[in-house]
Amino acid sequence: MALIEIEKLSLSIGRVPILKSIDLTIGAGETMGLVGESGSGKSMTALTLMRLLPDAARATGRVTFDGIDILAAPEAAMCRLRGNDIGMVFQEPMTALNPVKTIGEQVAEGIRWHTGANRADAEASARRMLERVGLPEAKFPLTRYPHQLSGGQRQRVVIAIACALKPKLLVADEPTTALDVVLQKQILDLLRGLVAEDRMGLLLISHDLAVVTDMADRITVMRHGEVMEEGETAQTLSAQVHPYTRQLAEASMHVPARPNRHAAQAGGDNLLEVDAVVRDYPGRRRALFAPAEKFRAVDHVSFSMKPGQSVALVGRSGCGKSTLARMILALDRPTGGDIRFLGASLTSKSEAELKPYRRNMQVVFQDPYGSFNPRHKVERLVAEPLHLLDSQPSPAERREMVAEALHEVGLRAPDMDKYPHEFSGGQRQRISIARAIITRPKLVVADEPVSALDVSIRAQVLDLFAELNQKLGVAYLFITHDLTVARAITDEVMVMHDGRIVETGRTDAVLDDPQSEAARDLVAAAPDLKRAIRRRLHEQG
Amino acid sequence: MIPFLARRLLTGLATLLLASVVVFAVLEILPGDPALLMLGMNASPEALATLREQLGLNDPVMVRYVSWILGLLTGDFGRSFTYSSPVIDLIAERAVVSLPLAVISLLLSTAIAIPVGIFAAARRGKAADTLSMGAAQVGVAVPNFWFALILVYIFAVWLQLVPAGGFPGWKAGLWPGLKALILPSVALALPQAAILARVTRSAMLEVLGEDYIRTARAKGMPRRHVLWRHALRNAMIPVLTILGLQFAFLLAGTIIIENVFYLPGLGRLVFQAITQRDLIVVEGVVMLLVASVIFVNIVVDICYALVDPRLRSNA
Amino acid sequence: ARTDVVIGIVLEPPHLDPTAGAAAAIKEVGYANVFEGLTRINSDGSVSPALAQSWTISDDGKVYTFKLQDGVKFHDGTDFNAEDVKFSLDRARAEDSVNPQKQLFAAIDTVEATDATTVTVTLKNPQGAFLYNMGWGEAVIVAPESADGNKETPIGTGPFKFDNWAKGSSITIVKNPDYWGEAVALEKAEFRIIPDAAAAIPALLSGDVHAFSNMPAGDALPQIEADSRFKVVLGSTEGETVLSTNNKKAPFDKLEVRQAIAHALNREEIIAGTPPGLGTPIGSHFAPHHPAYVDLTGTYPYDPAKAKELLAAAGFPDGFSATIKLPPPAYAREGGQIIAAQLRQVGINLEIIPVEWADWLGQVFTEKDYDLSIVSHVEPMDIGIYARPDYYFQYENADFDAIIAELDVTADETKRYDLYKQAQEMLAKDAVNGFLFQLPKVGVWDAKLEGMWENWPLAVSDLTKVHWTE
Amino acid sequence: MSAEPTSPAPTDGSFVAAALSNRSFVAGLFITGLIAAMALVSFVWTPYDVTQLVVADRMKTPSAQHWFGTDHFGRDILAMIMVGARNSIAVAVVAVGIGMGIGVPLGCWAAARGGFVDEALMRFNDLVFAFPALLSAVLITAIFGPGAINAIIAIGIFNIPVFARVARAGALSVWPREYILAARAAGKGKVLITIEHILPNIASILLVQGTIQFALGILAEAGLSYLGLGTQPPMPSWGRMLFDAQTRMMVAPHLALFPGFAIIVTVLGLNLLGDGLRDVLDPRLRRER
Ligand SMILES: Nc1ncnc2c1ncn2[C@@H]1O[C@H](COP(=O)(O)OP(=O)(O)OP(=O)(O)O)[C@@H](O)[C@H]1O
Ligand SMILES: Nc1ncnc2c1ncn2[C@@H]1O[C@H](COP(=O)(O)OP(=O)(O)OP(=O)(O)O)[C@@H](O)[C@H]1O
Ligand SMILES: [Mg+2]
Ligand SMILES: [Mg+2]
Repeated sequence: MALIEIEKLSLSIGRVPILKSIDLTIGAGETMGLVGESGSGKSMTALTLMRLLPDAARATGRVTFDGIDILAAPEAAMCRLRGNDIGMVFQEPMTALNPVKTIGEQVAEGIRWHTGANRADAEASARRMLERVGLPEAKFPLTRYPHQLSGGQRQRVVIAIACALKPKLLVADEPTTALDVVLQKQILDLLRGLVAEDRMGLLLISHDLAVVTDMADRITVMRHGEVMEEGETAQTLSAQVHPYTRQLAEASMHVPARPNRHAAQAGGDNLLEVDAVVRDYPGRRRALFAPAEKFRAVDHVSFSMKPGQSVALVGRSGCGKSTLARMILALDRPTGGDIRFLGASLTSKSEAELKPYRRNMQVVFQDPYGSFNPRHKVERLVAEPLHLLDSQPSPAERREMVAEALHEVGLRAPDMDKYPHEFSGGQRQRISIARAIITRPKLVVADEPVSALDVSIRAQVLDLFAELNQKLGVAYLFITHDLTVARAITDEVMVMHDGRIVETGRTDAVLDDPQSEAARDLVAAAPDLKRAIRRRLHEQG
Repeated sequence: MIPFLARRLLTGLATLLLASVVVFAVLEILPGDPALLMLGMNASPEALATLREQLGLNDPVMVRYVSWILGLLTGDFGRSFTYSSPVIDLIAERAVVSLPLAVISLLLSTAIAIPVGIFAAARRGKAADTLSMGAAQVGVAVPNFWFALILVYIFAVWLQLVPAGGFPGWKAGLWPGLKALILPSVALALPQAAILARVTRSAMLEVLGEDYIRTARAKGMPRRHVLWRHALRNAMIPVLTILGLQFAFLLAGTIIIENVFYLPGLGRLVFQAITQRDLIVVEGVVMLLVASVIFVNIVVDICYALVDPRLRSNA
Repeated sequence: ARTDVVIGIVLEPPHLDPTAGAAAAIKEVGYANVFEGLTRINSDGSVSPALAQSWTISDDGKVYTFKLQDGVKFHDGTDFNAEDVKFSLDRARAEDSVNPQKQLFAAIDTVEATDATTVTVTLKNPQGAFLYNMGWGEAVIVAPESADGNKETPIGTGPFKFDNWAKGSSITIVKNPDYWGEAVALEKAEFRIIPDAAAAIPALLSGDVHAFSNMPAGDALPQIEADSRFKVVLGSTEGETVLSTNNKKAPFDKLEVRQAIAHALNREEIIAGTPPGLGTPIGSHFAPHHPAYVDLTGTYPYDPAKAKELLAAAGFPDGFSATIKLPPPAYAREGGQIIAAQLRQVGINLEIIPVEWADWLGQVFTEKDYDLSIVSHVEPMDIGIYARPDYYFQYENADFDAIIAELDVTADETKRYDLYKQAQEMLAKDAVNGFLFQLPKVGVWDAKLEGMWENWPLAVSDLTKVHWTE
Repeated sequence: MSAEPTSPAPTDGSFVAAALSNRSFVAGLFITGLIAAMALVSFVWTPYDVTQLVVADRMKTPSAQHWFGTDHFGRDILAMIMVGARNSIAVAVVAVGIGMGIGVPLGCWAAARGGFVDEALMRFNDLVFAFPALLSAVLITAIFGPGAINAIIAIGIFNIPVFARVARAGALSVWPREYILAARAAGKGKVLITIEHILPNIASILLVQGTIQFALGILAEAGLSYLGLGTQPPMPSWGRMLFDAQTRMMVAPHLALFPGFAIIVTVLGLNLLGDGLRDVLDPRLRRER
């Protein structure tokens, strides 16, 4: 008998239908992957299992867990279920823990509540559980507070809480999206281990097909609150019977067409030269009058870029990628070293002197929403860098130029009179690119430009980048933690680790055969859909 | 924590020093001659001159400032012009009225506001929430002196349950003293409670929307438990901020209420000293109040750190 | 019957030594209760013996020989004798004295303690009011041992001893068991300080306070009067309330302008609109209860048309603008608004400037930087201030000065009255100030309380005769 | 007290719709509008002349001639409430204006410059906050004399650090936004960025704070007038009316009740308006409803 059985589950919030007749079953010891684009209702399905839905939500249908009708059970019964028989891990490790309670308290709390154990016993079990998730007593005593842990460590605590009482079912809602690939791999391995040891059922929610394929025995594909397809993972993904499944899978593996990819490298002078750049941040002060300790975010980084070249900067979270990007953009001054752009040093120039250089280098950021002033219309947003031109265009000319830029990124001229919130995520990122190219720059720095996007939209945006690189000859510095992206559109890759560049080379060369340890870790941890499917099929024989 | 406290104390002292300059400078430009006020309309010029000399009003500004500051450092606040007793004694006499008044009001408003705020947050959107927040909304709008007047007429004049004002002194016993403080504290506390209840509610609502509340619920903790064990402590930060501000207000902001109830408190003392140009008293009391505001802020900061471990290590 | 009483007082004394401070509140608490003088002034204004049981005056009116009470002790147990009297009077008139009424002693030439119970005072010239003067609060007798501490712990010879002063709150005095004279009925009296008019009413109504010698009852008075629990006794005070006018400042230096103002003032309305609406109209600077009083309210009757004519004659057909500085008491702040409204009717636009006492004393009284103001002059028999050079009215009239000078050396009653009369008329004619009304004394106390003063020749709360009827 | 800027801009029609469906906002707007209208009307018309004293008619209870009765000088209380509204509003508006006009640039400057300027501003704030506000207002009026102008200055001074703090906190949370980086990459200087990006994004929290300070200003003016330090006669003000009424509570309670209610209703209206605005402008809270 299945551990959990969802039949014809429909859900609406207010008058908006969110889920439409969902069916889903998970057996003991089985891992079910739930995939689908953003907003497809994955989280709502998970919350229904816990009955932690928003107040206004109304669910119909049947959800049975271990013979208990979840939708009809009284609250007290649900309280007994939650944390005891069903555990849940959420996406955001930074905020999922109560900042004012020690991790010991938080893990032990559920144990005491459900088993009635005394404090000492509960703490002992908490201790064991934390050890199992890789937080040994010696380094992580129970008295630690969440803020004293890193993101990955916090996520381990959350998993310890969820698994403390060996639940029959573990629901993990995007448990690794906030973590970098190396951490993601560790956490996924941990989950896999727990499932295997305790024969838990696992509902793993992710928008990353590769991750799910790696983990799940069966997969459910959702879209717009409906189940599109359901079946054995490898088969479903390799057969791609349902058109939407195919669309997802293709988008996940998408590589933009780039006919003359190495043409640029032939060019002569360097566009950008970074020479032994260092950036220190003031650290924490240890004593009242002691000088603040320095934290070196970027440590003697040197490299150069040719016009039209597309370079990836990859590395784990916090290794200093964004800091380096900001210095290249002259938004932040290096502590030491020199940055030359178009032959001139940027490091000592005033804002006014920088103007002609700024015109030639623009930026695209990760968050397609946060990079716009929400109070401005698209015209004004896209036209912002025109401020850098020596002669200001007339309003008519401005509209002309904005229309042109919008056209180039595949948007229409009338869109310029809308506000950013009237666009989808992918469209917003296009606007952001339009803004970056309106002054016809020679270099565009893109800091994680696609990591916030759904796979299908990401594919489109990557295509756009590739196309612009071809058409306009713009050089890209592409910052990403996603090796698939690096592989897809860059010629060269630099691997950064703890503020240093540890490896540089042709993209495929480095990614296929990493030399440094940091690079090897990265590559090993990076989820890869093709490889995962291959492995799954292989395992099944 | 310790370095943080030391830094806090240092900036507090610097603020205090700056405040002393401001206070002294302000009182320098305050028009009016204290000696004339003391001796009245018929005073002879010689008597006036003698008195001015006695009060030290003829010394240069800097000399007076320095000697005043040096006095303060040794605990000598000087001698009141009008009362001719040491300022420190006057302050001590008044503080035993003002301080209990402030503390009682604060306790009262906290005791009312925090449960109401939590209750309203827990029942967001329900009738109880709407009703209590509606009342709070009106409470915030009521001027406390007006409310005090109404209270006096109802409870002192009409029902004769409590005195209409005045303070018998603690020597008269604990109960008579407390009885005299009942109406003033209620008048002070209710509008404050209204503000505090609103802050508590919105802080609770904010916290209840946090991820870790969901984590706690996912652990199987019932709502009530989550409310008290997980949400409340996190919601305390904004509540503490307001409490600190309110306590600071209560220490000196009671001038009006002390007038309505003719309580011999610090607010009245300084108000009266200002009108009588008893500069040394004004200086002393203002410095004391400024110091206590700074002190309360430091205490609030310590409370923050007690409540929130994040502030303990990296402040 | 009860033996304790709570008396409401409006102002808190700055200290309790009547010989060292002008504040009326010092005397309100201490006079006749804690401190006594050689003579005392009674509620009807008459002078009677106090520490001096009798006296003789030499024929030339210059030598006063006082026979003192026997067996009197100060509250600290020290004996009272002639030396104390000599000490007190010498101290008050000394060079460095800060006695606020130093002029009371100006006439004294020498003081001698003839024996333990006899004091001889020699004057420089005869002074008609000397015995009266010796009854003032500033002329009380203090002991050399305790004189310096009187500000905090007053030590006198009176029927009550100082007990406690909770600053800002109340002053308590208790019965002096060793009193030399007739024992008082009260065991304990508390003066409770209630500075706010608004607070006084509920304090009385709620029974917190039993009596006010002069209650700031305002418009609530009828209500209190109607309440059988209380007795309201209206009496007179020495407070002439005047619209002080800067006689040297244009345009008030013109007689016509001052006359116009006098015609424009409607005393009835001013009194009615100044709570409790019970003032006695006056036409000059003199207390109506005094035998020498002349009713001069008709000198310039209310007549706005006449006022306008006079203004036109003075060269202000369209009126003019001026300021009026109002000190804090209600009679000034509220009366001032009515006066401003009345003067506006005749074309004089007044800008109202409220000032604190400190500013009033500084700007108006000392620097004479004002046009008009409203103040009650509460010193008894103070018509002489108009003759003072440089007084803030800035009135100059040699004839008037001559009358006052003559008064000073005249002891004969009828002659004195005649001079007073002339002086009053002169001030009224010259319309030196706008003469408004005599402040009433609004005595309010528990109906079962007896012995409170009905009138206020001195602003004091003499409790020696006060007792409960049940 | 979160000073987060509100991101998604309800700048279009949806703002009006959202606002009009918010009960607090509508009620607040209605009340505030009513009071403001009353104040405006008082410039051209009042039932009686408030400078005209009719002593014979003093302290009449409400009647057909005098809807709210008359005061101790026989003035019509309704007329005084109308004119008083004008004064209360004027004092509060100018005081808030002073606070905003000085505080917001200061706060923005500190946030943009950081370092020493920021530190200096924070210390200045500490200093002002360390002085009990009412006490300092009393001192200020003691120096410059009581009156509406000085009340404005006294209240205004204490608004400066409030707005400086709110503006600074808001600006600090906007500065690290990516669109600010984008604007800097577009070569815009701090001043331009502050004007174009920071201010519009903190405008709503400033607006909300503005209504709160406005309400507090009205209470403060009433308090000062009640101590006799605010608006001076013959100009009526609500606090002044309460001051005059307190000795007459027994005889004519309506003297205290009407101005008291006027204050309560106005402050209530402003607070409702502020609450409503916050709900409408802050989508995070809106979501919670
Ligand atoms: N509290 C809520 N009130 C109203 N609508 C909501 C609420 N939470 C989610 N929704 C809506 O429900 C739908 C499904 O949301 P859900 O969070 O389940 O998506 P998801 O598949 O988890 O997406 P993502 O990958 O972005 O997490 C979305 O359209 C979302 O806008
Ligand atoms: N303003 C700052 N002050 C102090 N430390 C900082 C600051 N900005 C960044 N850092 C630290 O510098 C290091 C590098 O940060 P950076 O943002 O460059 O990392 P990143 O490689 O872009 O990471 P991610 O992939 O998470 O964006 C991090 O450890 C970060 O905590
Ligand atoms: Mg989700
Ligand atoms: Mg980064």
